[in-house]
Amino acid sequence: MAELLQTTAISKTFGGLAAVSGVDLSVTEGEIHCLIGPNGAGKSTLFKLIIGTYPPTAGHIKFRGDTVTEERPYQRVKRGMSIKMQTPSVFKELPVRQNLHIALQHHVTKAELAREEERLLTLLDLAADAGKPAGELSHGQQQWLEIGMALALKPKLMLMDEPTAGMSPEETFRTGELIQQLNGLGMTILVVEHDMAFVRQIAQRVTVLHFGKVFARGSIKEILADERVAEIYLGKTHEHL
Amino acid sequence: DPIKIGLLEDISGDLAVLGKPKLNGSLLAVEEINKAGGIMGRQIELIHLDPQGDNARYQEFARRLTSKDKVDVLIGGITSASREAIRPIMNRTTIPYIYTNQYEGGVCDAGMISNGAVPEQQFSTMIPYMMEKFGKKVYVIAADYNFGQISAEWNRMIVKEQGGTVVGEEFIPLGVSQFAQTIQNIQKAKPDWILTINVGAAQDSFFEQAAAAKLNLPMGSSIKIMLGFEHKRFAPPALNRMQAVANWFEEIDTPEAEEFKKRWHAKFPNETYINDMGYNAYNAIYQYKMLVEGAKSTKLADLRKVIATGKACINAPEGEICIDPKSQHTSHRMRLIAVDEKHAVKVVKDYGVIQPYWLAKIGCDLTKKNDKKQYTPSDLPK
Amino acid sequence: MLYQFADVFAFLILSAAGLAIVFGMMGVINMAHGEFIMCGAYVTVGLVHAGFPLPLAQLCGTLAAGVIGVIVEMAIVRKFYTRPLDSLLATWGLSLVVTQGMLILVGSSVAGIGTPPGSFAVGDYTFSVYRLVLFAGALAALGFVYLIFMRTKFGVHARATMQNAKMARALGVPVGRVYALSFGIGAGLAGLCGALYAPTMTLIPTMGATFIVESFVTVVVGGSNVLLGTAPAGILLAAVRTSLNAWHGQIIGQIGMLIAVILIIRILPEGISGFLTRKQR
Amino acid sequence: MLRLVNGAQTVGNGWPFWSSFIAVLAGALVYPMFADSYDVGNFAYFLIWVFMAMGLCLMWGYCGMLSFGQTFFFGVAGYSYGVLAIVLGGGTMTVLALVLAVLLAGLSALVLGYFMIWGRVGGVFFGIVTLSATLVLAFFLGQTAGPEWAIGEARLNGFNGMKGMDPLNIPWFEDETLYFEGASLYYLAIALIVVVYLGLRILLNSRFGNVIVAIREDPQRAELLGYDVRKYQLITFVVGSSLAGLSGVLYTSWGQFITPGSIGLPAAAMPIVWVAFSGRGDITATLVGSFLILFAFQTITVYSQQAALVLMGGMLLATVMIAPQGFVIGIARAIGRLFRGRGTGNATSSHRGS
Amino acid sequence: MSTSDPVLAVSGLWANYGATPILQGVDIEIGKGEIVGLIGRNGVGKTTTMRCLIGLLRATAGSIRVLGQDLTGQPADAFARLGIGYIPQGREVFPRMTVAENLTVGELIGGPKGKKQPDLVYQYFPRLAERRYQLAGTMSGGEQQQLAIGRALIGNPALMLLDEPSEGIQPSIVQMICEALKSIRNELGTTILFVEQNLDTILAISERCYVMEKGRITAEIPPGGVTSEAVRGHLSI
Ligand SMILES: Nc1ncnc2c1ncn2[C@@H]1O[C@H](COP(=O)(O)OP(=O)(O)OP(=O)(O)O)[C@@H](O)[C@H]1O
Ligand SMILES: Nc1ncnc2c1ncn2[C@@H]1O[C@H](COP(=O)(O)OP(=O)(O)OP(=O)(O)O)[C@@H](O)[C@H]1O
Ligand SMILES: [Mg+2]
Ligand SMILES: [Mg+2]
Repeated sequence: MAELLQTTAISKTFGGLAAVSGVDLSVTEGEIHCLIGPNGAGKSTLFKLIIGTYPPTAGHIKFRGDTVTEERPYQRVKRGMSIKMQTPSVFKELPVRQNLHIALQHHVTKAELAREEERLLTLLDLAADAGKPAGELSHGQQQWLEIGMALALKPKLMLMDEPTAGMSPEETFRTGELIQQLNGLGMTILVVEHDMAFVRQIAQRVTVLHFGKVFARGSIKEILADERVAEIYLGKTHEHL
Repeated sequence: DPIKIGLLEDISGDLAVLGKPKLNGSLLAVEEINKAGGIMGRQIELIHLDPQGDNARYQEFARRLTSKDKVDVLIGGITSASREAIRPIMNRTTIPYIYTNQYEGGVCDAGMISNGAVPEQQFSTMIPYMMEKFGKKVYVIAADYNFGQISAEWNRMIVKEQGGTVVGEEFIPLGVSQFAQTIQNIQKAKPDWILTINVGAAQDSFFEQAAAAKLNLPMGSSIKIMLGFEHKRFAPPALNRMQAVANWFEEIDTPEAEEFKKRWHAKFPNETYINDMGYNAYNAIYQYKMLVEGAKSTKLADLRKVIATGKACINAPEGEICIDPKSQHTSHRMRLIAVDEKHAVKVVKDYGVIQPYWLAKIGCDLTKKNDKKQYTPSDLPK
Repeated sequence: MLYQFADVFAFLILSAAGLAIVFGMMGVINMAHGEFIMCGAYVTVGLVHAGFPLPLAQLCGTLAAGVIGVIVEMAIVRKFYTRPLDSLLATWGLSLVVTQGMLILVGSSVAGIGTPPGSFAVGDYTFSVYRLVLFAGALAALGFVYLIFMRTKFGVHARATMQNAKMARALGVPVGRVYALSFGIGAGLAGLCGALYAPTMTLIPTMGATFIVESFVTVVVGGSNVLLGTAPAGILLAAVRTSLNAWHGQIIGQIGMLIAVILIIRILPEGISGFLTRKQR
Repeated sequence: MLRLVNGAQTVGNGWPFWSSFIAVLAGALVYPMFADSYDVGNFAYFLIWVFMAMGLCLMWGYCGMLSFGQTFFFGVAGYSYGVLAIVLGGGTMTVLALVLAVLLAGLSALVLGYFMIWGRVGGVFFGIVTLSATLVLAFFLGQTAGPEWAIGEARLNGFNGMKGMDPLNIPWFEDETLYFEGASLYYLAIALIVVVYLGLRILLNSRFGNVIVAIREDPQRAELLGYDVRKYQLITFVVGSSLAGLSGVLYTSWGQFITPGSIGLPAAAMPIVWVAFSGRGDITATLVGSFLILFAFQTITVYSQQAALVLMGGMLLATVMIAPQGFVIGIARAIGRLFRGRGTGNATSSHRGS
Repeated sequence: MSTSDPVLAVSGLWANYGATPILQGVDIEIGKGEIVGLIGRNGVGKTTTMRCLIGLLRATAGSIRVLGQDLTGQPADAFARLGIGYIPQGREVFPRMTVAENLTVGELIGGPKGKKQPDLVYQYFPRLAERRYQLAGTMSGGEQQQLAIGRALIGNPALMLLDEPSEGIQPSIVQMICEALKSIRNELGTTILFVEQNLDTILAISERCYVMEKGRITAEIPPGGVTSEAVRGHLSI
């Protein structure tokens, strides 16, 4: 299968701190790829490099065969990327429905807009709060809304930074199912998560980041069995999962 | 029915310092005239609006007074800009407009009567005196707008005629209050005296700062002392060695002036100083009265017939003043005053009556043609 | 030249110091900043006329502005921390009321008190000693702000409050008092500016307006971290202005300074402190 | 049509609003028949300023760019109109002067906007840069008193201001000329207001409007939804600033006079005051509010002498403290609560109905 | 486990944002040294409850007693000075202040006389000691969470309120935090109320749980009953 996304020796330093250094990551079209690693390993920074909110210190990024390193975020989004950020960033003063509307109006025809909106609202379980300013949603609801906005773009590649943070086990599971369903429809998904149950549920491939570098790669089984990963990241109690 | 006088004077904002005495002068004159039976038996109704120093408001209110209140005459305006804002509006009416400030001169407009002093009355007297007394090298600090720039032009012209040199000219933006650099520049240029035509409260800080830096040069001005009464506002000796030529200043002590001052202070006991703007504003209403009574009409055309006789004169506190038919500006008795280190003011020289001759000399003749323009020494009629 | 630079620097810093706290740190767009300056100046002059020695009168002027600042904070500004743009309107309204109120109550102008004597000569030039006092005052104000906000617990609490008032409160910071005091300090510094400049300037109710552009410009060019940015901003702008003043007079100095502001912000979109912190890391 | 002008971005949708809109418009159209000609002219004068306020509302209220530069473009267009009207010889050419002057304002907004937005100047920095540019223009024009500062016959004339341009006019029946003054200016202003107001509503309730509101809330998020934020910001800036230019032309034509005083500091702050005071969140509020506040300020100034500024200041202070969303929206909400009406003043419930 | 004098006693608590009521009569009682979980689906009002308990949101009805003192209607700083440490959802560290300065602010908890324990914080969270002079805003999510806990811990609070402490934290640190919380309780007798979604965390430390639904406490899982099945049972639907 084709490489959808490929970073080559991508690096980002903040002053003296190398948040991401020389990461080669490739995401194959159609897969669900999980990125895990300790806090501060550089996962979110890597996401921001991929989507373009940070310019890289070195290295380059290819998306669907084209080099996009120099492109601005909106251009990458137009090429088919979409991101859900770690801390929910929704349009706080705008109603929930309008938040979705703004994401949808890109490519959905006027006639379908309303229907699409309703569909997403139901999917996100936000129909009752559709008229509320997004800033008045609870934390978890804002997470959902942001996922919805990212989905509304119908991306080729979906970047999700901790999508299940603040969700109950039940909802986490549902999110997993949703992701698999989207994947089934052809969407490639790159997820950062700390919830191992969730990662086990969805991951087809896993990359572990540590101190800004790739620390390990492999299937979820291999990673969970890797003692080095357990030491830096998983801790001990996870064996029972 | 009363005669309506529209008055536009700033009593708010930056220029309130000047506008307040102008309002007072008008109020005093109206009160006196009304007590004495009005103009041709008609009482005066003074309608004053406060444009707050805003040119757009000047325009709004000039329109309001002329078309809503239907005043018979419009008086007022402080800065040249406010005068220029008013003039186009007045030009489309047949209502006379009286401008009551000393100014940079040159307005040749049949709709406007000016009763303040103009450069030929102030600069042509003061500058030669200064050059003779203190020396031929002059440094100019002037506010950076039309008044300052045109006044500086006058200075250049007169200094050249007298064989002197302008060793430095500095234009200061309005609102600037810091002068350390200027003071240093002056010291570098080594002038014999300084022409100070800086304007506004902020720029007046120059005097204090120059005194603190021991600049101690003679100064000449067309607007200091009689207008902004800086000698009363600043602690001595900031205004030491300042000279100015004026038609009015409060220290003038002729019997008529004393009489006038007594009436003024009786009505406005809290005012620090009667400045020449307030004084001119007072005269303006008497001049208007004289014109109306001479014409037996309030129409501009009729009033101008009176002016055309060349005998449109009143006895003002300074002496007799007359309106010149060609330029519609007013003749004045000019005196040169000097300030000492205790800020006492004394008259150094009396020039007698000086006509506003310059406009006529360069070809403005309102009895023949209405130019509606403002001329300057470098911008003469074609 | 150095003297001129010090002079312009003092003017920029003194007029900006109070605003650096009120606007730069607290986020209140204080259009009444000039009126606090005016307040300091009037109190100083009034007390000198009443027979106080100048330094004491200046101290009182500073304190008076500070106290009024605290009152204004509690009565008005307090409501606007969550909507800083409205603070612009409120303080502008306040400024109108105060300037015009002063005009009506106190009259259009107050007699000056004269600059403390003393001058020194360098070559052909004579300078007023008092200008050096102003420069020292500017340095002292900078030092004071830095010490208060970086080296005291109050400073830490104040900065915490300004970054996230709710959270600070939840950790036990008496947010109301901290706000009032910080605003008071800002107003007091504005008062200090007025008090120091009072002897050298004409006092009119609208005198605050001559400071306002300079102060906002200096604070903004300094950037979001005012403790870091204000001094270099003052230095930079003073250098530009002084050299242009000397080169071609005050108009060019003024226009040039504003153009410099535009260019600096264009090159350093987060202001000088943004640039410095980025460098640091 | 109604579908275009209605939407989430504007308060006042549905028939109660539109019928009162029609009623107010009709009232405005017949007003000159009953009123003193001075009052008509005076109202026209207030309307002149409203464009500038609506432009700022678009930029600030909807797109989050607080521009202190409305009077910059006001001045650019005002002076351009003056120069062009004189140089082109007045008469009917004034219409061309109007068009060119507004275009020039738009062009200068394009340049300044490009310079700022592409330089990532945002937030307060945006305000200070626009303010600085405005003051530079005012200072510059202030020192053009000398005769050397002239373009053709047109003298800039420094601080005292530029004069002598013809007012706007068009040929009228039988070789007559219709000068836009008094009542005719009033009708021209009303017509332009209606066009601009409806145009802005359409713009705001379109895709474009949704995007700029999103940019106001969170430009980064908007960019991550695939919108070229800078382009949208630039367009908004150009449109908003051109409206200031339109005000500038009309003002210059009204008084046949313009001075740097209309550009410099107190003037530059005024549009911000009008918009903030009326409620920057909504274009209708700005339209109504600016008109009312101009009217109120003038009336106060006429009738209360020295206390005027105190009263105005007190009024501003009181309003922001009592009605944080601006007085128009505050009052509208209060009325809405009174009637418990469904249509007016409730953006969310009637959101994209029909 | 329950003592006669509860550290926290909430009864009949009602609260709303604007007009919509969110909390509709919440009752909670926690004794000294208990570790109690508050669980429930998204948007049921868990965070709202916590905000009431620290005084950031004023209850419209009901009472809150802490350590025997009635704090209903008091501002948040009064709650904090009485010894409540709050770790909010989303961490809310002061971004443009250093780690050390953030901790300084936390010293206000427990009032001026309360014991301060910076060394203990650095001992529990060595990463904070390493990054003492970094600006808090530039730290990673997990680091910020540690800071938020440390900031509350430093004032030796009698009661800690944690809103989703495990969110965004790597598994090993979640375990570490759980252990830290337990040992804090064991060594200092601190009472802990926490909101949590992460099953492992709930199971790891809570001794009993309140279950919340639509602004009410609808069930309570008693001590000993906190099992995976019980929690799952309450959270689905
Ligand atoms: N803007 C910034 N300036 C300075 N340092 C930064 C900045 N952003 C991130 N860092 C540092 O870079 C490192 C990586 O941060 P990043 O947010 O990418 O971590 P992460 O892997 O997403 O962690 P977490 O799982 O906690 O979210 C951290 O040590 C962080 O402190
Ligand atoms: N600031 C606010 N204004 C208005 N409504 C709000 C506000 N914050 C929360 N709400 C509403 O209150 C309800 C409860 O919110 P709360 O944050 O307490 O939920 P929660 O249980 O903590 O959820 P989560 O697990 O998602 O964090 C939600 O329906 C939410 O929409
Ligand atoms: Mg992260
Ligand atoms: Mg919550």
